[in-house]
Amino acid sequence: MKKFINNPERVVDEMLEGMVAAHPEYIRKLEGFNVLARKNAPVIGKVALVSGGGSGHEPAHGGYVGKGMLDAAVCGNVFTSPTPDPILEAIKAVNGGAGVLLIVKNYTGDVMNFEMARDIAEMEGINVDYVIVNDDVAVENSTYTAGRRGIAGTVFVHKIAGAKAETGAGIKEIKATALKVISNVRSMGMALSPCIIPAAGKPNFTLLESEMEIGMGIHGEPGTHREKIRTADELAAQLMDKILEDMSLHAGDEVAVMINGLAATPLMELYIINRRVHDILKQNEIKIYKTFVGEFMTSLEMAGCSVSILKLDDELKLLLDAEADTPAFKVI
Amino acid sequence: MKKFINNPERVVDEMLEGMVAAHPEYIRKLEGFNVLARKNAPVIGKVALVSGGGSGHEPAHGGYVGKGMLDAAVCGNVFTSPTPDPILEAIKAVNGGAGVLLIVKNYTGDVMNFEMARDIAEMEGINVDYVIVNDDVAVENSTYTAGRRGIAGTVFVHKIAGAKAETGAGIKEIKATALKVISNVRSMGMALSPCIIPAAGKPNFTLLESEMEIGMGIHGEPGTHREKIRTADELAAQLMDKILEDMSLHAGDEVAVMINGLAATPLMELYIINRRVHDILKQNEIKIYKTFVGEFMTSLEMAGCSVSILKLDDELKLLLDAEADTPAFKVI
Amino acid sequence: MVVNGKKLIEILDRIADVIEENKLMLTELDAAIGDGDHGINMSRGFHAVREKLKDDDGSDIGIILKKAGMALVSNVGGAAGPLYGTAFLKAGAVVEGKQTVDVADLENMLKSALEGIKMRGHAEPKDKTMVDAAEEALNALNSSNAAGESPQQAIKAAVDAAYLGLENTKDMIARKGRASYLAERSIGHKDAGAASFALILKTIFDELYGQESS
Amino acid sequence: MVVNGKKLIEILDRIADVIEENKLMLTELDAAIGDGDHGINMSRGFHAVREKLKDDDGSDIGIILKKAGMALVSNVGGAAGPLYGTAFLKAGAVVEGKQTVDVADLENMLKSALEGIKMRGHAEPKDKTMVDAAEEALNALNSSNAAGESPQQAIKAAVDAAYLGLENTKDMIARKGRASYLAERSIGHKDAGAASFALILKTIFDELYGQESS
Ligand SMILES: Nc1ncnc2c1ncn2[C@@H]1O[C@H](COP(=O)(O)OP(=O)(O)O)[C@@H](O)[C@H]1O
Ligand SMILES: Nc1ncnc2c1ncn2[C@@H]1O[C@H](COP(=O)(O)OP(=O)(O)O)[C@@H](O)[C@H]1O
Ligand SMILES: [Mg+2]
Ligand SMILES: [Mg+2]
Ligand SMILES: [Mg+2]
Ligand SMILES: [Mg+2]
Repeated sequence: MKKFINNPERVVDEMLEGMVAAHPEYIRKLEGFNVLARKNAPVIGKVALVSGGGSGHEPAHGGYVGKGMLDAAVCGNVFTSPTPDPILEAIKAVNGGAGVLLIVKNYTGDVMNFEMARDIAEMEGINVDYVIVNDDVAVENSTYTAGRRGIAGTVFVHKIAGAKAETGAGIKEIKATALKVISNVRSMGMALSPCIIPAAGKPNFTLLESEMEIGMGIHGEPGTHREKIRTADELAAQLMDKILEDMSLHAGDEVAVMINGLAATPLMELYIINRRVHDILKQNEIKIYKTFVGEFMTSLEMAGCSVSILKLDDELKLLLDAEADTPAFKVI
Repeated sequence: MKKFINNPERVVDEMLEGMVAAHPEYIRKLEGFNVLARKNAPVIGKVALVSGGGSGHEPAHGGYVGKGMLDAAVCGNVFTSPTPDPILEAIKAVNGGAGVLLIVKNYTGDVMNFEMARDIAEMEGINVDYVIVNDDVAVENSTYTAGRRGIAGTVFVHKIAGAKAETGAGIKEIKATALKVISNVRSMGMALSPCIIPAAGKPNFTLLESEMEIGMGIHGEPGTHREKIRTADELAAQLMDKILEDMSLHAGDEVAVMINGLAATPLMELYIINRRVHDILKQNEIKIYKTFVGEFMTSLEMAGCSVSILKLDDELKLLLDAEADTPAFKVI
Repeated sequence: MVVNGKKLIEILDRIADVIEENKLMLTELDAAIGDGDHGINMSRGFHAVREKLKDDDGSDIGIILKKAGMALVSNVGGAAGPLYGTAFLKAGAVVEGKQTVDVADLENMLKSALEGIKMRGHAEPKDKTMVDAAEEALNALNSSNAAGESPQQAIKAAVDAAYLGLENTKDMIARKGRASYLAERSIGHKDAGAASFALILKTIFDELYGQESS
Repeated sequence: MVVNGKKLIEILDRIADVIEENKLMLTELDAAIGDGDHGINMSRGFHAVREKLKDDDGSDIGIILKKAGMALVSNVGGAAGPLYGTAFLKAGAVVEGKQTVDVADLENMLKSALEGIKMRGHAEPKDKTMVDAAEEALNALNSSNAAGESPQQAIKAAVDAAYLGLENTKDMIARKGRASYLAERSIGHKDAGAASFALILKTIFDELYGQESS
């Protein structure tokens, strides 16, 4: 296992120390908990947004704490949902009296732990609500399963709900906006290589030099199936097919695009993917309002990418364009 | 070779198409040349900054084109300096009448090609000057060699000279500021894995699971020597030793820190490195004014990192804090 | 079979060791169709349980199990944390105030624990989760107790049934938890949570009756 | 030996093929102590030369070499582009207006090319660059011409000397170009630019006198 680490058991703690050291103008760490909170939290009168989940997805979620996005990020162990305790602590630390909205990615563990924390917080008299992001079209949605996963599309929820909260909107309105983003965003990913959980010390699966894993999540879990590797254009088309199949997009609709690198994939390759994604959208007469290319929701050192498409309306465009100032996501 | 590409010979062209598609609000491509120019270039009356070099270092340099940084980036083939033709074209496209300053990383090829372009541009009556960045302390500096390489510290030159140009300063002043940055910045890098030039199809060297390459450049070229891998803390100390040995830093001095990922290394690990770098600086009673952690000057899909330390004075602090709005580097 | 608080703490202590010894196995099961952290999570959790019970005087079985449940909720994380945590909390609730428990109590505790797991995770038998081990174990314990077999026989039956439940998960398509993302591809792999469940039950038996007789 | 413009264009054409055939070898030499693109760069450059000379009428050797030099400058990039480009431009400058060149011209051209390379790259012999092949070749050509040997003998001597120069780079410490970053570690590897230089010279000989006689 070749990593810049000291102790596999302490990677999250040490990472958070390094993050706080790097960005003291944005974030602080709650004493005794792996929670990054906005430096100036609680913002009195503003609804606070809390997200988080397992670590290993950096810059998600700590990198999105700041003006116009999150008020706190709860950082679990690598790929493991945080327990209710730090979530509760985060809720208490950022509640400015107007309530707290939790943004949770749809994984059994995340949902259960955030729900438990919400239950306790409500018993303590804090107004807490939550939304569950499930943008990953790789996984069949069904009430008989755990449902779709939340992946990179979550960052759009952070950005847009965060901008909404900044306008002084109430928790109900912000939740409605967040739910609108969730119902309008679809993502799909794939990987060229696995990743190594530091405490495990070896990869969860292996791929041949000629293979790729389609429908890859962001936890090193296998995807929906394996295929022979193909060209960037074919791959982009494959991901887009699955996304467009699941979205009701019509000629003239406007979208935001996110090409997300899982970590090891160079920006060069993400731009090559983006090129084809744009072509496909243009062929479908979809207007591209804004594009984000980079690493937004990673999976340790995995090579791979995901594409997210968010259908926009006037409200979402306005909120997407609103100023955001966080360590990892800035809109001027 | 597992990459999201279509044709190894066309990666740079396709990447640039993808970049322009992603960031039309910032950049445009010069017809027939692999040059990305500021959308609104030439900015009349402002000294224009042009940088560039081989591709494969994304977001450098195209990602730094925009307000407060570069006016154009010239994109050579992967790890190969661009020829004088596109450099000349870039100079002509962004010259707003106040002259053009070239920011060149110290590689034989880059220096020769930028010099040739400058010579031709001057013959055509454009006021062109240049600075050469050589921040890499891994390589012994000597007048009998090609000298030190330019690596991630170059991004500080882009940021600060870019901010200076934005103030309306003349080319001489901007050059003086750029030279001050160059004389105050030192970097050192290392790698855990090699990278694959698309057209070559295989790595330039191999490393055992237990080995790392110290003093790694950003072109897949071997470093100064090979060692057994160590902990993140030991590595950070090793890089910092070499950097501090070469800088005259005293207690109370202020610095900016850049922890740069070469591409495959996750942000988590960069923050773990940052943690130790901060500790070392604090032990030396050096004040840390600002820290940048991320991928600024990459090397295709290489796993590794570099640390850059920039000694600041009041002018440099002011310019570092000035607004920058580019696809890959934003200061609000 | 009568277990007092001190013995229960010893058993929980031993579970921490057994989970630690089987950390790799559990993690590998999870790696095949999940994210490969189950052993790591469980080991962290049961070490916290041990820590939490270090100074417990053993006077109240209910309190011991509640403390264990809280320690699991607060330290395991992921899916297993709330599930095992709830299971221990619920098991504790039905023996509140008791200084000792017998095999009838054990049946109640297991029943309540399983209800807690189902309530929290909404999983049913055949969803390829820890429920498949727990359900089989409870049924076997129930039948054996009803048939008037000895506590040793009853608990042995529960352990064997849990392992059968675990084996059965191999042929199932996962419908809950991370493995559900794999759909058909989850077939052929045993469920990690069912494995940890069977292991915990087996450790209880081994602590009560010795490993030889198992 | 008398070469006219048409023959020169044929030679340059053949160089493009030979570089293409040896692309991997040149790239591997560069990979060992540089960045592994020399073969790729040179191949791109000489294909551009071929393209540029496609419609040339062959009337002026100087113009042909200038065109080739410009094509190299504009298409090779890296260090080799300005260096080989300047070499061809300088070689062309000394035969401006000539319809044919002989072995004396060749000596002048090589001398001027080498001066151009040194002027542009500031390298000296023993810096482990293409200069080491060029310098040996020029000296050999010069001696052989001075001794009144035949053009074939003289050019053969130059080719052999270039390869000797190439061999010699193996034991040198690089002091210019990327390989210089490796310092002592560059010992034991031949220089890629010296290899392409020797290869180009050998191709000229082979085109003039046939491969058998070489
Ligand atoms: N909804 C559920 N109901 C019951 N058990 C579940 C459910 N979801 C997951 N599990 C169990 O949890 C185990 C996985 O636990 P663990 O790996 O620790 O958490 P995570 O899946 O969050 O990484 C699975 O093997 C399964 O037995
Ligand atoms: N300063 C110099 N003078 C002469 N030749 C040089 C110099 N620097 C590099 N070279 C030659 O250029 C070759 C490398 O060319 P190439 O790989 O195409 O460019 P780059 O080094 O920019 O990747 C070296 O093998 C060496 O022969
Ligand atoms: Mg997990
Ligand atoms: Mg090169
Ligand atoms: Mg798991
Ligand atoms: Mg090279």
